[in-house]
Amino acid sequence: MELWTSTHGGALLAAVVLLPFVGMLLGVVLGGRQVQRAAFVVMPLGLALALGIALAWQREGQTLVFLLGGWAPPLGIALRADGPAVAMLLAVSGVVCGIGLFARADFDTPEDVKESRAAFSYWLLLMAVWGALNLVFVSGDLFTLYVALELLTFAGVPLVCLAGSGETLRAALRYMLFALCGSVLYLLGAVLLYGGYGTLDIPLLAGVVRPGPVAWTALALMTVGLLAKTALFPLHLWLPPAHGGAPAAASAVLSALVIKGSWFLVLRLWFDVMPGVATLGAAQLLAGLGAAAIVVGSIVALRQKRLKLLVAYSTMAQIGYLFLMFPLAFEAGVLVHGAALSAGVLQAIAHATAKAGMFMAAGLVYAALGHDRIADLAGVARAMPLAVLAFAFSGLALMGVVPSGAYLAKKLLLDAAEGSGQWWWTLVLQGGAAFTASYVVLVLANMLRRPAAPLQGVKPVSSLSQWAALGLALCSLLLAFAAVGPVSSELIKNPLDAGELGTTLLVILGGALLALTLSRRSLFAAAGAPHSDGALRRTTVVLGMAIEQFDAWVRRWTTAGLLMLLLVGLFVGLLRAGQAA
Amino acid sequence: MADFLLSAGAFVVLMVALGLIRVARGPGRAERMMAAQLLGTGAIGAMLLFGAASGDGAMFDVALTLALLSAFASIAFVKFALRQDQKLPDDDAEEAAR
Amino acid sequence: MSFVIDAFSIVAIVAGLVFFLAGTVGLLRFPDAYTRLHALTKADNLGVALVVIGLLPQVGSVLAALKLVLIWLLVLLSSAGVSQLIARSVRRQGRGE
Amino acid sequence: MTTLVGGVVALLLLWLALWTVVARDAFLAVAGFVVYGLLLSLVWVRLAGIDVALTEAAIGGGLTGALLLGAVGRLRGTEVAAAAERSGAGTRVVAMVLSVAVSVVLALCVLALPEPAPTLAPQVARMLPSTGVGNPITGVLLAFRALDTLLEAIVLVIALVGVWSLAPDRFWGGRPGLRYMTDPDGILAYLARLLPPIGIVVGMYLFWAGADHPGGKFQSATILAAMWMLVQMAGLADAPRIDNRWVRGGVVIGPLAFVAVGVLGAWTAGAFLGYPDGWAKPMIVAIEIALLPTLVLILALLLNGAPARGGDLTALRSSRR
Amino acid sequence: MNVETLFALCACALVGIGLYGLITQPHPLRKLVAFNIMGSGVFVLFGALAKRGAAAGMAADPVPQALLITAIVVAFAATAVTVALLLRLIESTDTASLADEPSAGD
Repeated sequence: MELWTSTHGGALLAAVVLLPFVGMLLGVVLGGRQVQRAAFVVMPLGLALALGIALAWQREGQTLVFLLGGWAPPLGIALRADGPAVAMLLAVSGVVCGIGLFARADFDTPEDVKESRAAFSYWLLLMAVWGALNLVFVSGDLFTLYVALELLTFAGVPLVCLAGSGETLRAALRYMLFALCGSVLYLLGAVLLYGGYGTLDIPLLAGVVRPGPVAWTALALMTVGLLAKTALFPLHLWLPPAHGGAPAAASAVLSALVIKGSWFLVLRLWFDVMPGVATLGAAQLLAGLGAAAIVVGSIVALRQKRLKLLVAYSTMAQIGYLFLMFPLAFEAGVLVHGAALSAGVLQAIAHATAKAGMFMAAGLVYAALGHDRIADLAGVARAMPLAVLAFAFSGLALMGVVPSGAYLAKKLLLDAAEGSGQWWWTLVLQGGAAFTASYVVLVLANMLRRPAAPLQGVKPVSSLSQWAALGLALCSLLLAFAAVGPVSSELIKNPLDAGELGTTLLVILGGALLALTLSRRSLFAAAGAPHSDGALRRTTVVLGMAIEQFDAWVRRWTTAGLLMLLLVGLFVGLLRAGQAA
Repeated sequence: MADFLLSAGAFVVLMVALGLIRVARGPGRAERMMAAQLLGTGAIGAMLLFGAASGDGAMFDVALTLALLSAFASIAFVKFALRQDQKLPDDDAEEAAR
Repeated sequence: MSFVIDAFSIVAIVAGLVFFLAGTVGLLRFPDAYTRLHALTKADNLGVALVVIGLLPQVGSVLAALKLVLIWLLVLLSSAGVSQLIARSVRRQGRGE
Repeated sequence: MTTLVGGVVALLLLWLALWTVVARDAFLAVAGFVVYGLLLSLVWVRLAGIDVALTEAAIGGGLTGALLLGAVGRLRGTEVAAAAERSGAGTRVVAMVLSVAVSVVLALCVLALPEPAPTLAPQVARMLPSTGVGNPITGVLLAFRALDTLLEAIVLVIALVGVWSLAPDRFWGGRPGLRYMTDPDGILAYLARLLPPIGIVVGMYLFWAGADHPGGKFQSATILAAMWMLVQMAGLADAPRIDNRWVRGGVVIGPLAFVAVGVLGAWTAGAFLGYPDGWAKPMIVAIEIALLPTLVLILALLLNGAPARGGDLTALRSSRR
Repeated sequence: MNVETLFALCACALVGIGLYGLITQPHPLRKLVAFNIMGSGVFVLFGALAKRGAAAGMAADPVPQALLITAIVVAFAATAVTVALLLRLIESTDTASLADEPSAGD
């Protein structure tokens, strides 16, 4: 395989990175209403470029490579697109377009204004996020990837506080400082690798990196730095307020897209840069953090009073899911590109589409009602069926109901867990679905409830936005069909097949049980009515509160900082111990 | 000669480093600022001596940049830090806008 | 000849170092802000000046010599201006004695 | 001898860093940091990184220092409140132990690095002639790794958009930061009239020298931006309105021209950001000339901060609506 | 010990010092200063590694030095964005605390 000469179609990679940036630059100079127009010109073009890359990749039958300026690594920089990169490029283009359609209503420049701050900033930052993500997916150089990470941070942080309230500013500042800390750790790792091996090119590094103090420390530092940016438990201190406080169209970008950048980079590091350095023990730690994220995130989500915060905590839980595939991707002690990796990428895409749809639906509810208190959502289903349907579909997609992308991912991971005898991940995978189901059931139960009095003063919301939300949710729900090419179609069963239906029902039932026992307010209690809890529920409520307290403690800056250093130490230790064994 | 220049540079660095005690002790912001100014000058002097010792003329460029930027930083010091008691003009504008 | 030039450089530079020493000692030992400022400007002006004078015969090119003189002028200028500003702010705060 | 000098500088650096981190209040920390930045350029000189020393002297000490000093002056009473959140002694001990552990692990890695060190210097030396520039760092920045430089310009634009986006709606389109009063004593104004011409000459000299000697557009742009800020601080000129066409154009001209030259390269040399034979130097110079105004503008505007006065009246109306 | 090893070890200590400040100092501006110290530690380490790579008549490996210039400019941009955020936060809430607000109801 040729990784150091340009292939056919390689120039498309440079184009797909630069297009959003050029759109952004033109937007700055054009200003006013033209910014939005520039964004809407860039979107179809970017989607077309991503499709072009996918076609070129299929035709070439190998990784696409483009050498910038014709300079070959290690001196020059190469852009490369392999299978996961192509999949992510396509998915991100689709999600950006969906979010763009949704945001048209919220971030329109009013007629009587030359230029509005929020609209100007939003569209420019959206394009910046897109360009930065494309760069993360195709860049083959660790330092360029550092710059891409910073681009992503600088574009992501202002999105948090577009509304300008004190609470969102605080969330943004916290995000910024923690993310900066993460990028410095990443850069430190890259510096060590350069010192040890004299190159930053990924395939070149992969060829020369040997297990040893330098490689262990570099991998540990970079991984933890990226985890801080991805907000994997216990380094999630910035995520809930940031994602829960931003405007819906911005939350969708942050939750569905921005965190995928640093996650993808962890993937690159483990699978492509240092597959021989990574050890099963370290991967178990990574997935263990993921499992903890699922449990803590889901339970705290159940205890939220506001819908957007619930969705934010759901993101925290779903991030945990994205890390479960690491220990399942080992074959004979080495990380390999295989079914588990495909499952991970599929999971990320499924989450990107579903979570974007979910945040949009929550945002629509908020816009229509003027609040998003979960307890007061009764009657929303009747008032805005499209948004509620979008929420329900996103929820089903996240739970992993056939034929959603998450379903297929779960299937692949379950097979891998069985194949490698790691039965405990089977438990986590199945239990995780029930946890996801729990908060979806909780919200839907509240939305579907008959209101005590008919809902008053529901503001009309843009129908385009509703359809955009529904569209993304449907994409996620039907994602498995899109993956039929690379994976066998036998994996996709009829959703009404007895076995599948049984599993789905079991998951929903488990979720309902969890929701019943752990939610803040009993599901049966009508809003405002007095209600006495049974002994079991009293115990579980105490448990829920304890976990909420624990989450609040972990999210304190000092705790998170200390845990970050502790994790670096743990990773170094596990990488070392694994090699010795 | 090079050794002499090098040790002279080290001496300058050591000297101005002692001045850092003023940064720590104060008592006022003016004293800290003076110590910073002294260190800036010292760094320029040391840079000149090091540059002459190594025979690399480009180090004079660094000293030149340092001279310009440390002047800038000193002025920022005076402007922002020593006049804190004065009301910032934009505060009034803010109040009026509210 | 080169011995004479070197000797001249050494004498000038050592004199400059003395002023740096004096500036530091003054800054540390003098009792109030004004006198400390006085000590500081000695290091700024004379310390750098003597070092520059000492180095002038050592550099080979006219451009480098020009740069040296420019650096000295810059230090002189900014030191004079900034110490004025400091002194005024000290006076305004009614501190200094 | 060299090691002794290095040791002195290293010890000073560590002491200053420690002092800055534990200093009593934010002003002291920032004052310490400015001094730290000055010392750091001495370190770079010792490490044979004249280009980096220039950048550090200009950005690390100068611009970052001014930025932080400006922030210190506007903290209002927040420091007192923050002091109440100070972590307990136990936490501090744990943090210290863990930080020291990280340092030790890093130090062990440094000592375990291979000998002789891997390096790309021979490859740079071999390929540099084809770029036509004599300064290897300029060669790396604008030929071999031109993408990084382009991205860095884009990073700056995004950071600027981010800073602007923090403005209150009513000030959108207006002028950033403080309106500095004219200095009553006239000393500042005097300095601000005298220093900028020298700064411009030095800046242009560094820009011109950058092709073959240490220097280049960043260092030059930083000096020019500092001079502009000086003129602003003395009250001789005001910060520009952010909806000014020229400002908007200047902010993007560099990266756009960079992309255009890159596309030209794709057309003539067959690779994006490539240079056809014999044309490398003129194209590199063209990129640098286009980047210079962009860098000066963005660095100065980043120092100025978010728009804080004189917003567009129509925007005001709609935000009140 | 040669000068590059000396400064490399010094850089490791700087990273630790920065980390300590970043974790224990409550005020965001202090965290930002600590971040800058930690960042400069990483930069000095990279610079020392570049010096180790001196070869082919060059006093240091030019590739890390070029990367450093980019990294310094990026760190400045990060500082500028953070300062702007902090000042806006102080302006609108009169506090600079990063802790969660004691949640009152919703």
